[in-house]
This record gives sequence, C-alpha cells and structure tokens, in this order.
Amino acid sequence: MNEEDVVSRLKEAFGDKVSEFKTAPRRVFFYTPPEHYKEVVRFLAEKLGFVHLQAITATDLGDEIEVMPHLGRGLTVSVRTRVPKDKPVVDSVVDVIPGASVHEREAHDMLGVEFRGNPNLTRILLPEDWPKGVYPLRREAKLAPPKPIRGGKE
Amino acid sequence: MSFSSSYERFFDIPIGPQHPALKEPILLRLIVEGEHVVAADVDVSYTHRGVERAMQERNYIQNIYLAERICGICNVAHTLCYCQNIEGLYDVEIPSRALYIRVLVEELARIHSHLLWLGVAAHEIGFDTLFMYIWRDRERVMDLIEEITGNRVTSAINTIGGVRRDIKPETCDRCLKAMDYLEERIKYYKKVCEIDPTVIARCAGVGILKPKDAIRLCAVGPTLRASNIKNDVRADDPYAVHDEVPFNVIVYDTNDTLARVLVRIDEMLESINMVRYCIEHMPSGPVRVRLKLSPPVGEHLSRVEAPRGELIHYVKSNGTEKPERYKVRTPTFGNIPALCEMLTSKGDYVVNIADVPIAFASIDPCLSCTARVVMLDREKEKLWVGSLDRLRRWRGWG
Amino acid sequence: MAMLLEVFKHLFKKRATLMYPFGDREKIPVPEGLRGKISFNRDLCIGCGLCARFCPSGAAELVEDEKGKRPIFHIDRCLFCAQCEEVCPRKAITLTKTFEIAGFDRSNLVVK
Amino acid sequence: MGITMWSRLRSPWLLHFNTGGCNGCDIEVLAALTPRYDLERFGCLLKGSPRHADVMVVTGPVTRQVRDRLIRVYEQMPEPKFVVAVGACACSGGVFRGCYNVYPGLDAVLPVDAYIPGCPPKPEAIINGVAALLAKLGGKL
Repeated sequence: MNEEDVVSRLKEAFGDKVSEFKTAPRRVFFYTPPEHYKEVVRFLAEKLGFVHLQAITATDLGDEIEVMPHLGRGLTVSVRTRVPKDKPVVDSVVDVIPGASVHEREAHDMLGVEFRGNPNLTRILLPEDWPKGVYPLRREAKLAPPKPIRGGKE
Repeated sequence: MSFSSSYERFFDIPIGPQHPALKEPILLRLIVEGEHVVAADVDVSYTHRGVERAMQERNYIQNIYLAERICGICNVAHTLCYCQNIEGLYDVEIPSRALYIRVLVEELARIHSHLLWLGVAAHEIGFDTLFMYIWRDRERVMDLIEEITGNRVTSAINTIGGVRRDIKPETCDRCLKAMDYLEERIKYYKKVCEIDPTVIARCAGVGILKPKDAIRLCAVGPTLRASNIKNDVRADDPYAVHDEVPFNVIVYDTNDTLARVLVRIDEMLESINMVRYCIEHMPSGPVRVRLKLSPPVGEHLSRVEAPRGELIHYVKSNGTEKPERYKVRTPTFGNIPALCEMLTSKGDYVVNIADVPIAFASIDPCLSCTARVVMLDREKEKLWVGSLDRLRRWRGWG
Repeated sequence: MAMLLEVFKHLFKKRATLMYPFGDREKIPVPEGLRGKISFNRDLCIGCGLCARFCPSGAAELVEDEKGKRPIFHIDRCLFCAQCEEVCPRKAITLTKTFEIAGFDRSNLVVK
Repeated sequence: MGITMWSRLRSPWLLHFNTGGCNGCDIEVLAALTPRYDLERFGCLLKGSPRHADVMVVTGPVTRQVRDRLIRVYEQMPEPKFVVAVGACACSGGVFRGCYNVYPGLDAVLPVDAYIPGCPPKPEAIINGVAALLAKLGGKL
C-alpha cells in the first residue's frame, strides 16, 4: 500500500470528514475533526492494518491544541485533529491500540489534553509536587529551574 | 483500583531508584506471590529533564548537541534522526560521502551498543567472565569511534547538512582490521551463548513475548524481531544510504531472552559487513553543505533504527531559528508495555523473581531516553498495575 | 564452562590493561583530533560573539576587557563539542588534546 | 597519618549514583572498571550500598524527582565521605542548564569535593580525578 492508496481509501470511506492531505515519501498527514478522530483511527488500525502507534504529538498552536498520532511501521500516517485550548477534550484510542495509553498520558501531562475514555489518565512524568494547571509545553507556561538548596554558585 | 484491597495476598517489592543492580535511577515495582511475579510496574520519571521544552528555546545548531544528550549510548542515532529531520525541512541534497560516513558511524555505534548490552546481560545472569571479555573487546570499537569523531561516546559527527569530519584513509584501514578481529570474537561469543549451560539455563524460556502481543503493545527493535516479526526501519523506511548498503533483517522465533541475545549478536555481524561495505564503496567528494540557520516553515517526521529500535523525531518549524515544536519518541518507551507483559506470570508461563533482572535487561532499557518525556507513575493509591489489568481485559484474556 | 579454554589461553597473552597513570604515561593512545580542553588566543579574537551564540550549554560567556569584548570559557559547563571552534571566524579557539582537567573548585575551571 | 586514613586512601570504595543523566558518563565509569582501565588496581571497589562507600561518584544532572533520594543516600554514607561530580551535567548542569526540572549542578544540592569535567570524560580522566582527590586528601594529613 502506498501513499496514494491510503489517501484514496480514506477519501472513499470518510468523504469530506478528512481533509488537508499532505504527502511526502512514506508519509501521509491529514486532518479530521475531533468528533470523527476515533472513527478514523479505528478504520486505519482495523481496516488498513496500521496497528503500530509510533507516538502522539501534541502541539500548542495558540488558541488550539493539535493532537496527532503517528501510525504505521513502513508508511507513517499522521492523523491530525485540533481541539480548543480552554476545553481540550478528545476521544481516547486506547481500546483500539492498547499501546496508546502511555502516549496519551504523556500528552495529558505535558499539555493538559483530556482523553475521554482513557481509564488511567494520571501524572506520569512530572514531579509529584508539580503545581496543578501548569503544563510545560504550553506557550504561556513560565518555567524556571529549581532553586539551589545549598550555597552552590548561581 | 486500590492496591491494598485487590492484592492482599501479594507482596510489593520496590527495587530502586538507587540499587546496585541498576545503573540508572528507576523504580521497578514487582507484585509477587511467593516466588512468582504477578504484576510489574516501572517508574522512570526520575530522569525527566524537560528536553522537549528546552529544544523549543534553543536554536537549531544548539539543538544538535541537546539531541545528542537525550541518550549517551544511542547518541549517533539521535543526531542522525535530528539532522535528517531538519534537512527534510530544507529539501536539500546531502553529499553521498556524508551519508556513507553517517551510516558507518551509526553501525559502529550499533556494534558498541550491542556489545555493551551483551556484557551487561552477561553480568545480569552472573557470568562476569563473559562481561569482562566482551567489554575488553568493545574497547576496539570505542577506539575507532574516538579516532573518527574525537570522543569515545558522544560523537558529535552529524550536523545539519552533512558530517563534521571526513574520514582518513588510514582510519579506514584500521577500521577494517578491527572489524576482522571483532568478527572473530563475536562469532566466538555467539558460540558461547549457544552452548554454554549458564546462558541457556538463565535465558531460554525467560521473558516470553508472543508475536501477537508484541504487535498489540507496539514493541520495537530487537525485542520485536526476537518475536519473529520482520521489521526494521532501515529496511521498511530506508534513510541515508540504507537502500544501497545490503543487509539482512534478523529474526528469531523462540520469543524469549535467548532469542533477543542471538538477534543482537547476529545484528552485530550484519553491522560488521555494512561497515566493510561502506568503507569499500565510499564515494569521494564533499562531506557537508552549508545551510541557512533558519529553515523554511513546515513540518517533518524522521525515523531511524537506533540500536534499541525505532526512533522517531517530529519537528514543526515556524521560519525562525528555533523550532516551534520538537517531539521525540524513543525506542525504550515503545517497549515498556511489552516489558510489563514479559514480567507477568500467566497460565503455564511463570516469572520468578530471579528472572526479573535478565528479562528486564532483555529489552535493553535506556531510561535516559525514555524518561525525557514519559512514564508510568503511581499516584497515591492508583497503580499502573490497575491499568495493566484493564489492558489485559481489552486483549481478551485474564 | 565453554569459556574455560579461553581463560587459560589468556594467561599467556599480552595484558589488556593500560597502566595509566603509572609508568608508560606517554604511551596512552590519544588519537589525532581528540576534543579536549579549549585553548583561546586573545590576540586573534575580534569579539564577534558567535561562540557564545552557538554554544549549546552556555559555556562561552561574553565579557568586556581592556581590548573590548571577548569570551571566557567555563570548562565545567563545556561539552567539548567543538562547535565554537567551527564557528570562530578567526580560528582563535582550538580544542587541544588535554583531557586531565579535574579540579577541586569550579571557579578555577575557566579558560581565559 | 593514622592507619585508618592510610587504609582508606589505599582502598577507597566507590558508590555510583546516576541522578538522571544520559548514560554517557555511566558507561565511562563502568568502562573504568573493566580490563582496559581496571580501576581495581588502586583498591577501588564499586559498592552497591551507601553504608560501605567512602566516595560517591555522581553522574548526570540532578532532577527534581531524584534530589531527595540523592540527599538520603548521601546521608547514609559514613563519615568521612567525599563526593566526585563526573561530567558536565553533574558539575554545572551542562547542556541541561536552565531546564525546568534540573538543578544547576550537583553543588546546588550537596557539597562536592572534586569536579571532573568532560562530556563524557575519558575513563583516564575519571581515574585521574579520583587519584587527584586521594592525593589531595593524603597531602592534607
């Protein structure tokens, strides 16, 4: 299956629910609205065989947060969806791809994205005493290194 | 799920974060019933340093060295992936001599990493003689890397637009000589691992990961290939000159730790042949093109087969000299769910506490990579084992 | 067991250990192009500040002296990546082969 | 020099603590123990327990999570104890200086007796640093 096949299969199955197609050698990027996101991932995993989840990239775009899982082993298909920053909720794909759990927790920890349906969405990598509501990869986060606890220099 | 209510019969053994058997700060929590491990939980958040945020605050040149220090052992793979990624934004042709040097150094680093792992694995099963011999031979590779790049570990050879140092003809000769020596030694170690009763008793049948589970849990690298799944980024998604350099993807079908040992040994032999091929077929010409500091607006996803498996970097640029978003997914992270699976007894398959170190080491965990972004943590009463139970339910057993 | 023969054979081979730091100190193989301690030539420096701009760890710091701007190098922060050597337009910065640079006080670990 | 101190200097036992580094320094510390460099020539032993150790060899930048564990391990070591910071990250934070989860150097958390810069330092440099520390302690007495 090459890039064109993936694009045509997606267009055939979802019509105008998928858009913004962008292809490069062995890479496909496209957009789908958050309400169809899970459906599209399920189609990719179960019908087209993209069962391997490489990563979930979450990006702060200013007003919106972009959530983008990268699927596949040879060919990489990236499903892009955007959710508003004040209410960043998106469906979890953890029941389609069990390996997604930790990726979703990471995005939750770093950018505060809520994955509806992920049963274990807890803090995974920041310290336990990290202040609530501060997400290190959001643009507005003001972060400083910790203060020295003894008289080291600087 | 509350820990105390559901696991009353069980003991909880925490190992780490500072422990003689561990070289890195990690908290390994085992839920045991008698001698048998019934659930495992890994917390590696101790090495979270905030690399992704730091990458957004530095320019593209500084980020090469930051990417290099995500992981010291697979630093060549990280810089290679980073540089490919940024070059993808420029859409520029890299001189083929540079690509050959990249592959050469990458394969040398793979040999060094696998030898290191083999030594550590021998140490984990209590076979320190093998550990010492392997680490003695590993110094030959370290000398080569030092000679080519200027440092034993962090190579700093890849840069945006090519490589920073050319390789000298006399280094090539020494490299070929060292490859002959290493090939003989590695074949010897393969024989040892195949016939030595200590290795077989400790590795065969330990840490089983079935092919079905390996796919479902998104395992990568040698862990996946030891479960009889032919998958290698170098073959599936060739980068640099991997479409020209011939090599075989090694698979073994016994799914256990011994298979992972043998996969890595055979991969080293393949790497030796690739190094030889690179030296013999290296074209002449420049090794670097100069590029502007600020790449054009765009995004790019780059994949590299690091010694531990598939490595993914994603960049989004906004036309300034700093990236807008830089995302790294390291191979050990992909293997952690598979590790928890290996360490869980079920049915006839039993994991003893004594098997934990080697089963844990068999994925070649490199936590400094992993915890840069991630990990499983315990929050008060909520345990990862709880969600592992759920994972099991989704897969339809247990 | 499989290694017993190998172990005996090694009784009669050359030793693998380098006797550093005793005796054959000069024989330590330091390859050409090792990235060691920075050396800085003040006379060549024009104070452009490129080293400080590209230093990944902030080891090069720009300061003023009687002849104008110049960098000082904090060896305790240095990554020995040679990026400063690469960007320096006047070749004022070179990386030497010195690697024995342990110190007891951070304020001494500075190259001026 | 008392006999206790004499023996301590002839056989310092090391404790290796990785505070969250990139593994580069760790494999060099480990390489210093293997046949090529063989740190055990000096009577050095790598110990697992802090209660047996005289010298703590710290590699890596100190992260927020690991700080309390590091202090606790340090407090468990018997007096007199010495701390050696190996690598740029332990000396000053190195490339991670300014990251939100990283302390600016080991001496922001613990008193440090010797610094071995390098990223990572060669095993020879580590041996040199430990030997220099022991020589300094021997000279003081």
